[in-house]
Amino acid sequence: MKVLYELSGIKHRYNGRLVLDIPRLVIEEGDIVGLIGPNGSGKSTLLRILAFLEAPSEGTLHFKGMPVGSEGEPPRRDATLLLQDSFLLKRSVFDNVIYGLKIRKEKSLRKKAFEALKMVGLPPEEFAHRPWYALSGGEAQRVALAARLVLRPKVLLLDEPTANVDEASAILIKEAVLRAVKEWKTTVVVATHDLLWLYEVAKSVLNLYQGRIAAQGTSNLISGPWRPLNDGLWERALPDGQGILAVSPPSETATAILDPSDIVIATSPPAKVSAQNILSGRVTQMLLDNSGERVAVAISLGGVSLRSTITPKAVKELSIQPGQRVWVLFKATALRWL
Amino acid sequence: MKVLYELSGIKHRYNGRLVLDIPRLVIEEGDIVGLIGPNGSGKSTLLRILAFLEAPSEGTLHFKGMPVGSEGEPPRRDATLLLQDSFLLKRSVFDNVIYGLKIRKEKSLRKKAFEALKMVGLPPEEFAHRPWYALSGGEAQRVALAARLVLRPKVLLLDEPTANVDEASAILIKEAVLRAVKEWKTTVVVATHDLLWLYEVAKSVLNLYQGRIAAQGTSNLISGPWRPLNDGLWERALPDGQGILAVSPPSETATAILDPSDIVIATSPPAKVSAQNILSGRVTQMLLDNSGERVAVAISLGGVSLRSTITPKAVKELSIQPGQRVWVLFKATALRWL
Amino acid sequence: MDYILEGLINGIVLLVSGDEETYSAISTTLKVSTMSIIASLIIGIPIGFVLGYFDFPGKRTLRTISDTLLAIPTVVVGLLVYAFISRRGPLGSLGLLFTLPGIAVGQTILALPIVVSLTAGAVEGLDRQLKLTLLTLGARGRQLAISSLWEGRYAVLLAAATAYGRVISEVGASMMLGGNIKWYTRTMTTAISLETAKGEFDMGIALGLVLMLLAFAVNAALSAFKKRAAQ
Amino acid sequence: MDYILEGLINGIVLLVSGDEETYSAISTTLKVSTMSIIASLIIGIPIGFVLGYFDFPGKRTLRTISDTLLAIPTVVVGLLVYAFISRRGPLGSLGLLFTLPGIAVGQTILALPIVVSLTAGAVEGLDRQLKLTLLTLGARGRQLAISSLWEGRYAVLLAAATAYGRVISEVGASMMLGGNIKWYTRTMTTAISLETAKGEFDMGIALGLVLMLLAFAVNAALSAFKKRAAQ
Amino acid sequence: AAAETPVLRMATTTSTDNTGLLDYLAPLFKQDTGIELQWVAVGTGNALALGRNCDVDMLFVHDPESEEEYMKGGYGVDRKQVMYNDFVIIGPEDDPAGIKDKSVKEAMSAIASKKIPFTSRGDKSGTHMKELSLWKAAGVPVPEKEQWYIQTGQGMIQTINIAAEHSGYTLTDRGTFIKYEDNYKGNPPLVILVEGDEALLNQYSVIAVNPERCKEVHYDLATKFIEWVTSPRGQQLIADFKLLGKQLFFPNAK
Ligand SMILES: Nc1ncnc2c1ncn2[C@@H]1O[C@H](COP(=O)(O)OP(=O)(O)OP(=O)(O)O)[C@@H](O)[C@H]1O
Ligand SMILES: Nc1ncnc2c1ncn2[C@@H]1O[C@H](COP(=O)(O)OP(=O)(O)OP(=O)(O)O)[C@@H](O)[C@H]1O
Ligand SMILES: [Mg+2]
Ligand SMILES: [Mg+2]
Repeated sequence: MKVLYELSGIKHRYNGRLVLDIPRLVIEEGDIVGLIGPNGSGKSTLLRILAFLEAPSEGTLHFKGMPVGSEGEPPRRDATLLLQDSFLLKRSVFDNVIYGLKIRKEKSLRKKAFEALKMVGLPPEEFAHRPWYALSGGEAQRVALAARLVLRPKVLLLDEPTANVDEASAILIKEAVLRAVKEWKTTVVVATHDLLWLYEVAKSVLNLYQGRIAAQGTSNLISGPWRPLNDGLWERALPDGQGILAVSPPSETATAILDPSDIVIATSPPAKVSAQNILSGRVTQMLLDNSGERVAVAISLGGVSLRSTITPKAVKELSIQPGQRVWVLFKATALRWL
Repeated sequence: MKVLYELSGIKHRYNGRLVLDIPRLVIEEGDIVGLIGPNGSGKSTLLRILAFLEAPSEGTLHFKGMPVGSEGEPPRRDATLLLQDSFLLKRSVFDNVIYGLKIRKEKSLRKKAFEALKMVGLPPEEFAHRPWYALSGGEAQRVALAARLVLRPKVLLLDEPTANVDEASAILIKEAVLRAVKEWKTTVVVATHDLLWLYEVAKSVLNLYQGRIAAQGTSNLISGPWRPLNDGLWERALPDGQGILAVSPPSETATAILDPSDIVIATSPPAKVSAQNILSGRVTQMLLDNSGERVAVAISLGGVSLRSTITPKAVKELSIQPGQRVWVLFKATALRWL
Repeated sequence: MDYILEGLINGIVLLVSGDEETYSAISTTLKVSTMSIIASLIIGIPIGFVLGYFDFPGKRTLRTISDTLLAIPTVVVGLLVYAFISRRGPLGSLGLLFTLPGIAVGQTILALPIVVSLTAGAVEGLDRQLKLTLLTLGARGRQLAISSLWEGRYAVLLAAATAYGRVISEVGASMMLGGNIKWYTRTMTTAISLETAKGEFDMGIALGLVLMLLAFAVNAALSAFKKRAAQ
Repeated sequence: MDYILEGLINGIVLLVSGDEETYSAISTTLKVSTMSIIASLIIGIPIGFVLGYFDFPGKRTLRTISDTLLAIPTVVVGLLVYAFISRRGPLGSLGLLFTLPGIAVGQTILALPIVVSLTAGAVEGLDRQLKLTLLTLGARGRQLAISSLWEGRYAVLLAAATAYGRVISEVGASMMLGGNIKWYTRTMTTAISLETAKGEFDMGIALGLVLMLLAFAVNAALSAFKKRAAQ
Repeated sequence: AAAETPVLRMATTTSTDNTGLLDYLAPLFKQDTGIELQWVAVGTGNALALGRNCDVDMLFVHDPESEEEYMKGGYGVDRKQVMYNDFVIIGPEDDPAGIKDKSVKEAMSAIASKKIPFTSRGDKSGTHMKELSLWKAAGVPVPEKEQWYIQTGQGMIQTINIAAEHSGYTLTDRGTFIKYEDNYKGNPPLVILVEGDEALLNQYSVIAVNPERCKEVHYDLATKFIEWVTSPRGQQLIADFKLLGKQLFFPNAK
């Protein structure tokens, strides 16, 4: 596949504070990249940079092999970003949707706009004429999305497209994204906290943490405070009295990453095992990922949630189910420091 | 328990369009009521009415036994609403949080504000001095929430508190809500699309549909188009070729409600049963609800998702798991028309 | 006191009777104020947009200068323009002095700071998401400016109304540059000044009333437009 | 042409040499414009807030009237106020004619529509979420007004700057109500008019320059305040 | 507390102010009488209105006709002639109407018949009223709507400037012309063409505002001023007042 974006040594600062630090990132054409990470981890900032709305403080961004920003206008019309707080222009829904087409001097606005509204599940007859303020939160969000879809963009950047949106519409948005990729060869980057939804959409997932790409895929993040134990181990106390053990954190407030595939699940308290961490918890969620090949199991350890991925076969053998008491096992060294 | 809100014959219109129609609703003190429903179903409108920000077009609203709005200022200081698009005042985070306290002429602002910021997971030292615009989407949302929590309100109305918010913060928000209820006897009404989160918080759930309370709890909504079959039955075609059968819909585009407890799950194709609807699908999610007594199983019928609730015991006996093929059974008459 | 009432009655009489002098002044006023307001909007709105939209060094100083020029007295504008367009001035050959375009030059200069400052303020007051939204939908260059101004249309209209108020009510520049020549460059305001100087206060009030009715008509039209634009 | 340059030089000379007449006019101008702007803000901002914030029947008409009054000529204001404060007028016994407070009354009336219209515009331009946010945080009555105005503080400041520009640059009302009495009620603008009437254009320009420097100082202070308020 | 300085307020026409005569007289008057003179310089019409409304204590104006009417109305008392100066007709040096050294009557009719631009103040000021009387005397109807008859409705200097821009004629008081001449460093675009005619005399008078009608006026102060300015000392001071070395006003108190 062709490389579309190439980021090298990108750093971005607000008021001197480093909020994004990506030594290298390549996004290929037709990819669907998910961006996850806690609030303030830099997802929206990265999307703004990919949309050429903000120039990174440092580093270079190549788009289609060309460096962006060094000279000339950036290729803004190739990429469109659905902003996190979906902002509508002070005009009717219809005029909002056709705005981008109109300034591109395109034809058959009505047809295209109605199609886009349908794609996001808003019956055009009912919504097209409404003024911008006569919409519910989720409706407004979907109008904003329709205004992007209607452009058939080369790159579709979505910032929390399903926040405020109902279940049925989330499915429609998923389908719209997949259709864009298939029919228009659109490349999609989507930031979201809706992991269930992302599972069904994304081909790859980047986990951002404090502006850095902490991991590919959905990893567990375990943050401090860490307190030293006598044998070189450090412990993060859990609300229920148990503790997660780790080796030499760089600081007391450091955050560690724990790959879901490093976690073993057992349905009975294991006997002698080499893993230092043997914690008891309850299964809260079980989700099938979009490949249909792995099941994500969320286990609550007295409030803190850990995610483990196992095969459907293993699920069957263990015969686990939500609500069941299980034990999770992982090595103290499996925690990698960020 | 004491009745806090009593709504009778409430109707609300925008430009003549009826968007809320609640013949009767009672909310008791200390309750945690969840509001769910598709976009535009009237959740935010209902919350605005409960917050005394908007007077209903028709009907009466009693608060603490007193009719609201007929005379005098409504008791706005008793209730506070976290708006759906969390709006911050153009001042620092700290000043945003203390605003409500300041106009109430309260004391020890700093202590209270810092506590509130901690409750929503924002380290005060890092965030208090920031200007309103130097925040990520989720951070802003949490600042807005902190500005409400700091008031220790009698009624806390939350509109999509977890949209844009990360997993860890969602847990914090849950804890903050539960703590408010416990410590300050706060009554909470929360509108959300995050059913997983709501399960863990709400004591009761209202399902809104086109402005009406369609059901208590999380029900399935099945909307048209319906097409007549020869034997008095009507069918809603599913994307995978199957069809849901129903009896005499009021219109071709009518929507039916299907109680999750009316749905039976089978792991093999059933033989002769009285239910007209026997549909095959795949389990996509299994969630434990907050009582710990029922498991919600989401089953995808070629894209359309149905939710069934069964006991953990039944889960064990059926030994179902995400990804597994199952059959759902329900009567055509189990679909109630809205 | 009495002259106010007399003036109000006279004003209506002047209008109804179709008084020639009054209608000449009305027509002069309308002509010259239309020229001035159009010129000041055409020049001022783009400058205001740039000052409000972009961040560049010196922007704050330019804003302060524009705000300062809000306080320029009409007579001073008159003096400055007079220096240029008088027969002995560098632009004397254009023959602008004591003509309506001559007055319009002065009024345009007078209205410009209002248009610039208020437009800049309107643009600055726009939601910061708007800029991103327009950019990401593909707007650029002039489209960006026009769409931004359209989003702030009420504030821009208000800028225009304020500038118009300044133009139609000013007298110093009209006097100095137009010469208040009866039948030619006598506007409503220069006529009012004259009546006042003559001690005919009731006529001053009468003409003032006529001017206010004129301004009311213009503003009612603007307000109707604004209501339409609200959708 | 030459008188512009001469005027600029003279202006600086007047300031540097501490010319008594000039400083008397500066001080009069500052005193009276301060009175007027404070009065017009105190009266106009609440009215503007009500017109911008609430919806009530007749609101649009009131806005249009305020917009219309933007166009009221200074002389007309002078005439109207004169009718009241002249010895034979109903308020004659207050002895306001030919005093600074007398001028201030006229200037306040002149500035009022600017303050009202621009404040109403500023309040109307506020995010509609703001109102809900303030209400739900418990604001009411005056708090609601003050917080709303604070949120729109740049636009309100701009309204104040525009009104100040109007006040400090007007001459008709000052002339009529103050009488341009040397050492007492002679302001910068009436002095400029007088010099111009005398044909001493260079002195007119010189005083104009001084006035602009004055206005610049005021606006630079406002701009610094605005920068501070940006946090 | 020390008694406040008594203040006499006067409404006057712009010429007495613009020429600096009052700036010159006021301190001397104060020296002699301890009364402070404040004046409001406006058009004659406006000045009379201020008198009618009791807003000033006295008037110092130069339009005999309206003055008489004013007296008839009972608005003023103690009207006294103070001084005169004269009007001149000025125009471009090449004198297209050929009026140089003609009589006023001849000059006015020549301008009218040749339709050479003539600027009129048109503001009911003393100068304007004088001009109207000159047309009348010349037997020419006031050329109200003629293209060449430009009514400026402005002050004298502005009116002269407008005449200059049109290479036309105008009537001005000598004082203003001296100032105008000086503004051009002695080389003005317009020059004096007709002067010295009896008809061009410009009589200034003082009038006290009638204390019967206006209780608040300082009639005593007004009387003092009238006495002072018509006294030999006052008259001598006026005669001594010079602008650019030229005497402007000629005392003729009776
Ligand atoms: N305009 C700004 N000025 C200063 N700091 C900012 C600004 N915008 C964002 N930040 C900070 O930059 C960091 C990254 O913000 P960003 O919006 O990219 O986070 P995010 O991953 O999108 O978070 P969320 O999940 O809450 O949307 C945060 O710490 C935020 O506080
Ligand atoms: N100001 C308004 N003017 C006209 N119609 C409005 C207005 N606000 C909301 N509506 C309409 O009222 C209905 C209810 O809106 P409401 O915001 O209550 O929905 P909601 O349940 O909160 O939806 P969401 O999940 O999208 O937030 C919708 O159909 C919406 O389009
Ligand atoms: Mg974000
Ligand atoms: Mg909502």
